[in-house]
Amino acid sequence: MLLEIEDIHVHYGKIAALKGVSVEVDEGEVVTLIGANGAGKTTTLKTISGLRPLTSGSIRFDGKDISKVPGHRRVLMGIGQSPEGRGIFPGMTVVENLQMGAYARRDQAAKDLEEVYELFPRLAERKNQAGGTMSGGEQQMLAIGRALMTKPRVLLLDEPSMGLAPKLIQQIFEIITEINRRGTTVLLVEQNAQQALQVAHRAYVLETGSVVKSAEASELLNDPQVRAAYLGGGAEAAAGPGD
Amino acid sequence: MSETTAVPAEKSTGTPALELREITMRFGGVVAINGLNLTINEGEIFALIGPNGAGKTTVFNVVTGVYRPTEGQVVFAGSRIDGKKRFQVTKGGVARTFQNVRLFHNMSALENVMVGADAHHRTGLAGAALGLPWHRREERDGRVKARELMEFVGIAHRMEETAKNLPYGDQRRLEIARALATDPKLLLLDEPAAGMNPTEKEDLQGLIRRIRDTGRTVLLIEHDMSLIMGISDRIAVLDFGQKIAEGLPAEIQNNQRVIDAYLGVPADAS
Amino acid sequence: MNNLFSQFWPYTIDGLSLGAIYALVALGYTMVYGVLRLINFAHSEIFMIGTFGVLGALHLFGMPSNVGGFALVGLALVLAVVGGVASGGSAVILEYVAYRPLRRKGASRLAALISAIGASLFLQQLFARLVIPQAFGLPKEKGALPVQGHFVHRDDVIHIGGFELSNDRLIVIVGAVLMMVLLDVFVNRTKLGRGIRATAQDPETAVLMGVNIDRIVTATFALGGAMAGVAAALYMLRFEETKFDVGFLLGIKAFTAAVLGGIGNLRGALVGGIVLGVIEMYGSAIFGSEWQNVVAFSVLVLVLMFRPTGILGESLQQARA
Amino acid sequence: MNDSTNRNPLARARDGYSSFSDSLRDRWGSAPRWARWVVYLLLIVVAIILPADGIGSFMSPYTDWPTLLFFPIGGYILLAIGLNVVVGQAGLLDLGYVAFFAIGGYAMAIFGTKMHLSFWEILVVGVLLSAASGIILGAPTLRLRGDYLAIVTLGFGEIVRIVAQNTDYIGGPNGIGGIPHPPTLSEWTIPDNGFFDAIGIGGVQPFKYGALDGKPYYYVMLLVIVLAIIFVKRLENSRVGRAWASIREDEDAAELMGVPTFKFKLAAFAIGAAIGGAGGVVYGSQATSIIPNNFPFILSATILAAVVLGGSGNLPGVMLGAFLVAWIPERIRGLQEYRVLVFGGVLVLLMIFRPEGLLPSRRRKAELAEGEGGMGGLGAEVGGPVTVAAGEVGE
Amino acid sequence: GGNSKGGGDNVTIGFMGDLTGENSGIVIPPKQGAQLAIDQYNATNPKVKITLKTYDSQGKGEQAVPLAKQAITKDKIAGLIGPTFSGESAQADPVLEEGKLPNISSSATNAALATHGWKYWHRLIANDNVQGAGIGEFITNGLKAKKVFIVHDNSEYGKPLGETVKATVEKGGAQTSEDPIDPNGSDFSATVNKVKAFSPDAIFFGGYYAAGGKLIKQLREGGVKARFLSGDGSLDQGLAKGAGGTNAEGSVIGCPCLIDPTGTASAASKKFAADYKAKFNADPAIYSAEGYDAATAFIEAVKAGNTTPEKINDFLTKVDKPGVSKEIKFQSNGEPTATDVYVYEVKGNQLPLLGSAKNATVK
Ligand SMILES: Nc1ncnc2c1ncn2[C@@H]1O[C@H](COP(=O)(O)OP(=O)(O)OP(=O)(O)O)[C@@H](O)[C@H]1O
Ligand SMILES: Nc1ncnc2c1ncn2[C@@H]1O[C@H](COP(=O)(O)OP(=O)(O)OP(=O)(O)O)[C@@H](O)[C@H]1O
Ligand SMILES: CC(C)C[C@H](N)C(=O)O
Ligand SMILES: [Mg+2]
Ligand SMILES: [Mg+2]
Repeated sequence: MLLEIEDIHVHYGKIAALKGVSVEVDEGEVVTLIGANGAGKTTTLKTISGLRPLTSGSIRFDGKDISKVPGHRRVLMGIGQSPEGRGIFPGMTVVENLQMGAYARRDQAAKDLEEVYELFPRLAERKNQAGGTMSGGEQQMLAIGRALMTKPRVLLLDEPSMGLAPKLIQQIFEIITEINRRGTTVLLVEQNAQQALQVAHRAYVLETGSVVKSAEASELLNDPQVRAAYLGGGAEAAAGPGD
Repeated sequence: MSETTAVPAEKSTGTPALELREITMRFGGVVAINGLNLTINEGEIFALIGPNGAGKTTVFNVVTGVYRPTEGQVVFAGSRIDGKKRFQVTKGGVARTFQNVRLFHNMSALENVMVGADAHHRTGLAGAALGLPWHRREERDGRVKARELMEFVGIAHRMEETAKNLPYGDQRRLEIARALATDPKLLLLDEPAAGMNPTEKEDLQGLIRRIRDTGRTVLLIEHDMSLIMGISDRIAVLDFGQKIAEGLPAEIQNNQRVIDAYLGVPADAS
Repeated sequence: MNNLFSQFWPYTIDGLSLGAIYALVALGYTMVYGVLRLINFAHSEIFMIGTFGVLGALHLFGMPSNVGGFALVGLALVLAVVGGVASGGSAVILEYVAYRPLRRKGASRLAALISAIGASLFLQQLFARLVIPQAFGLPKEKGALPVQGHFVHRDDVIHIGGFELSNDRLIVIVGAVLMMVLLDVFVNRTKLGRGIRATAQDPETAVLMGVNIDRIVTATFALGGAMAGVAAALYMLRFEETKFDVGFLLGIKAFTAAVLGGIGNLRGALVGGIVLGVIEMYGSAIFGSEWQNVVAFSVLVLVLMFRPTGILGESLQQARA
Repeated sequence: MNDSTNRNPLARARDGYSSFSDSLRDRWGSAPRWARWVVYLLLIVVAIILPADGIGSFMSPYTDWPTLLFFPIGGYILLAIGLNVVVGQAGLLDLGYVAFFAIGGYAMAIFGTKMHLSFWEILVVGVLLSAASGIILGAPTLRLRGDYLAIVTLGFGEIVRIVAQNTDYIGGPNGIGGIPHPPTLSEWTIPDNGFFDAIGIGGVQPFKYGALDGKPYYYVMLLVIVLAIIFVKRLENSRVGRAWASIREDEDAAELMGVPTFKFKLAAFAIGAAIGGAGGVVYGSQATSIIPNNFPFILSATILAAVVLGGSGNLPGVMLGAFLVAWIPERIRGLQEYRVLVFGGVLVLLMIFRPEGLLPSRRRKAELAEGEGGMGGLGAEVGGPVTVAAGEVGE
Repeated sequence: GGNSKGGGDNVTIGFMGDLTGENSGIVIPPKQGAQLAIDQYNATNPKVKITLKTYDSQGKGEQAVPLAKQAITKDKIAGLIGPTFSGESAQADPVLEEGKLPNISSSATNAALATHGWKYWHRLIANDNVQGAGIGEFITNGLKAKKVFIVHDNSEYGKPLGETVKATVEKGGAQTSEDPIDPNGSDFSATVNKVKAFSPDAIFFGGYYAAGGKLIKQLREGGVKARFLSGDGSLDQGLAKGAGGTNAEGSVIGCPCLIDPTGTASAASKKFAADYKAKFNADPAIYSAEGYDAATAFIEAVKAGNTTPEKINDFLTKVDKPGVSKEIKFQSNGEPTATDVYVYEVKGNQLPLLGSAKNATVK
């Protein structure tokens, strides 16, 4: 297992956000976490990347216990993240934001920069615009592009499709498949469960801080309970006007 | 200018609530909105869609007085509101939510809504300091109204919680309740469904309808096509700050320009 | 007014050299503010420690006398290093003791501000009551007295009509501008500099980029402190005297300069410092020295009324969208 | 608080204190109205017998206790209440608050010595004048955000002091002497017998004002403090208080929700200034002479420290903070020249120990724990020496 | 309250002044003078012993006022020497007056202090009107200066003194200009430039030596060669030290006091100088003798059997005894009777006496 999360508990002050979550991600997989608002998906990702301390439990990466390793060192070890809320450096230009992605790398990142520009031409157009003045979706592209620049072994994506236009959403999921094909492991958090399950190998369902279900993605896609709760009862029906 | 013409939908009364006339908004070299004309009628749910960076949020910012348009006029309920102070715009009957939730994080949910309700209260310092009856009545009314609204948006059980501790979806609802508390005639919702799962989106859809049914006009930005197609009376599509299409949902769905610029595939294909 | 016209160059040069010192001290405020959003009130004591470091070194190795010419440049370089190390080092310790625990707890900036004020009082008194008496062999009641050391031989190096520039002022001005340029290049061109800016704008995301925040904060304090230390060396070159509270007024002025230029903006610190120094001098010439500080603060208010984020605006971190 | 078992005793003690103050607050919040009134009354009775010698001998072995109670303790408390409106409630950082205190003091001195108004008249005039100066300072500068405002207020404080120093009409550096005491209201003496003597206030003439007996002044200060508390408390629980809170949280959003932010910020400034001015008037009448150097920047800083130390935004906390900040340096006078040194160190330690203040408001506590726009994110990383204590770290 | 209200066999006399601040150099000597007098008295094994209690106001009014209250209400002392500076006196004296505590300042010279009709206030030195006039006359007569630049530190002491000197030299026909400085500042170059523009023959500084030294240094470095003069606040070696090198050389300092380390003035003065040197291992300095004399006034009162503040104050109205520095005798407004002003010159580390301001000259 590349990433093993074992029975972690995490608190915000007195509030327990995670009450014993265990998740495993194998090298080369795309794993997705789905769940309602406030289920603890973001918290799980933040805990993996070292932004939240554990109350108990452990996180192992590549066989090593990293529960106490500071966040920046985890990045060096190969854990990259595109955070919820995008986390754009508002006063840095688009290029500088992207370069920050390569902060922890020793090798040349010029080629990757070109690739990101290819994926998101808008970013190339706006190279020198301050990150903070980009539109919501543009920022989302920037955040994903920047995460790609870290060249991680496992990439944590927190709702990458949020705020993106439909056309781009399709593209994002294509990109995820593509980078996975090239060897990057992905842990994906999505509200857009339908599409997430389509690109993922396996999935976990979180509810109020606990894992309530885990299975092959395709299995969940057809699980009636999951469909009802997370894929929208009338996922197809809702396309037309009226209920 | 767009070549499409506005088709009044059957649900609207036909009287314009909000009119944007030749609005242009420039930021240095970036032209975020370019000569935009838009008319939203009273009582309709009007959706504004378009690719990322098309200028949708900027429209909201211009309407609510966050930005003063470089050119053009904003007319609301018959009078110009561009150049007015932001709080005056709100008092005048325009309220909004934000693309990135902006609650008063550390106040309780109820207090957040009460701040909205205060928009129409008059008590000044003296009234509050002396505890005049007028003031006490307003306080009571505000509280009652806030409670009702929280029930209305479906988060009555969260009343006393600190706003930032609410799950994201509830925060969005709370933002809506807060905006409703200012008693708007026109409600602007900026991607209210972002971060919600499909089930929650369906609930939201119902909520937006109920808001419209209380006699308010709703202007909505969303990227979720099933939601948009499900509830909008009319839709306008922006691209590069210009209106590339306007019309009924069914027309928009099949508009080739919209598909090329925005949808990628026809909306009902997903 | 007459004074200003008849003594225009002296006033201008004095303003520049005063402003240069303001600017260097302002850099420390601006850097720490940019990263931590903290008005580091104890920065004035970091400066003070620099002056005593310089003075202590002079005492330790024997106070030279009448150093002029190139020897003075050399001495200035050595003292700048001494001051830089003393101040930079103590700034790092200060961060470790007074701010880091607060950071760990996610304290508010207000709490940190009070900690800074406490640290400022503490350091002042520590020097007045213990360090100065010990290091300079004074009775402990006398630690509040100024300590002097006279070593500079001043003469005019440039002399064109009314324009006279003395060697010490020249070193101060050139030294300050040089340091500023170095720091600017460092912050904008190096990786550590980029890390500083990223941390300033969004520390949490910076962690996700692999930035070691503790190291960045340490570096920020070290750099800002070192600048104050260089300022302290230049200050000693000019005034040859210091006491436990030298930093107080100077610190307030330097912070004013930082704000005037646009806090968080390194170039703003330079501009703000120079503008403030020159305006203070002109103001004194016109209204009398008793109005010097009133002029300084009034100019600040005026500038901010028209440019609410200072002359050059913010930069290390910008208003979030 | 999580997992307190593997924490050191100090941290546990802190948690204990924290949950104790929480439960106290809960009980207070749910207490019936009459119970609260009983507590209020008790508090006032305690305040009245506070200057008693018996208490003083413990509280203040080095200086005259009633005088100390009047100023700095009473004075700081009043000033902290005023500054709390600006900093704690509206979230505006004011580093020049002493200016309003000075304006009040000078109002007392000028109107008392040159126009011969009586203390009570001047109290009104002084309060109005300071409120007006708050508006004059605020109107052009409240557009500024955050620390730009802080430095401008600091500058304002210095400007006021230096102008006083340079203006001969008000005595320049000599200030103004011979400020009249308030007129004696009554020669009435608290009977010097059993009961009153036992509680230590026998023989006091509470309505006769002289330079030496601090008690009558203390009662005036007490009265002003109580009035200020009532005033401020009512505002806090009203639309005004909510508006301030919303401005503090997100000014843009507040304005977009219909809050006239400028007006409310100005009001906060004016009210803070008025309270500071009242403090100045009372102080001036007792000091009999004031000079510009009575109003240094460090006093602003000290009051700010009081507010934050006690728990910015929470009135009882703020008052506790002011009390400590005024009292500790006097209580440790025995340490002689080391007392400021110790005081500085204590400030740092207290902030490290309880960054949210001793009695934080619940709202503020959350905010501080979150470290909004503050240093929170800078400690957000796991690892480092105090890992576990980072349980409260926000994002 | 329980303390003995004097009257026992111990009386406490206070000394209040700047004992640890940056100008403490001119306050420690009078304190030592007072200490010497009291120790000598106690050594005679009198019936009523006297204790000297010090109050460190750091020269600041806001610290002096509460200390004064404390001295009256808590420590219940019988008399106070001090406060030493004019500013703190202006603030603390009204309290002493209301508290009916007799006080003798050995050094506060501000003229206005005598104008309040205070009954308990006294001082043992001539005021700044006398001092300023003396120095002013010396500038126009002794130095024959035609252009005089006045600098002062904007303090309660420095400003009026500077202004008196200014008025006096103007009366003497000199042209003047003026610029105050902030004594806490470090850069006086604006003032230096103003002086240069004016190019005076003499510069008078009203203020304390800590700032005075810095000022001289910057004036000399700015190329100003005019003679520097100052008042009692600068009469300390700290002035020359602060000025550095020989910058202060030849400066003239006035003082309404006679410093007489060699004991040439009188036998009493000689004995005092010897005793002082023996006790403190230093020559008497500024106001040592006045401190000694102020203590002597209280000692005389106690000797005459007065131990309460009231009675001691009554005694002070009548006291008339030759002291070390001058006759110990007060006018009804509390001012001393003697009014001599002396000038001293800075010579290396020393401050030799030039003579009386009226007739002294410099080379
Ligand atoms: N800063 C915070 N302070 C207190 N509680 C928080 C904080 N952030 C999150 N929580 C709480 O922790 C729980 C888990 O939140 P989390 O953000 O991980 O959920 P999520 O699954 O990512 O939800 P969403 O889909 O809305 O992003 C929620 O109950 C939330 O209210
Ligand atoms: N203050 C600003 N300065 C410079 N450019 C800006 C500013 N605000 C917006 N823009 C630019 O204007 C364009 C329109 O932005 P806007 O936020 O309105 O887009 P949007 O349609 O809401 O997009 P999204 O769906 O991604 O939220 C974008 O390209 C953005 O980068
Ligand atoms: C000690 C003295 C120099 C004091 C000075 N004469 C003053 O009045 O303040
Ligand atoms: Mg989330
Ligand atoms: Mg948008």
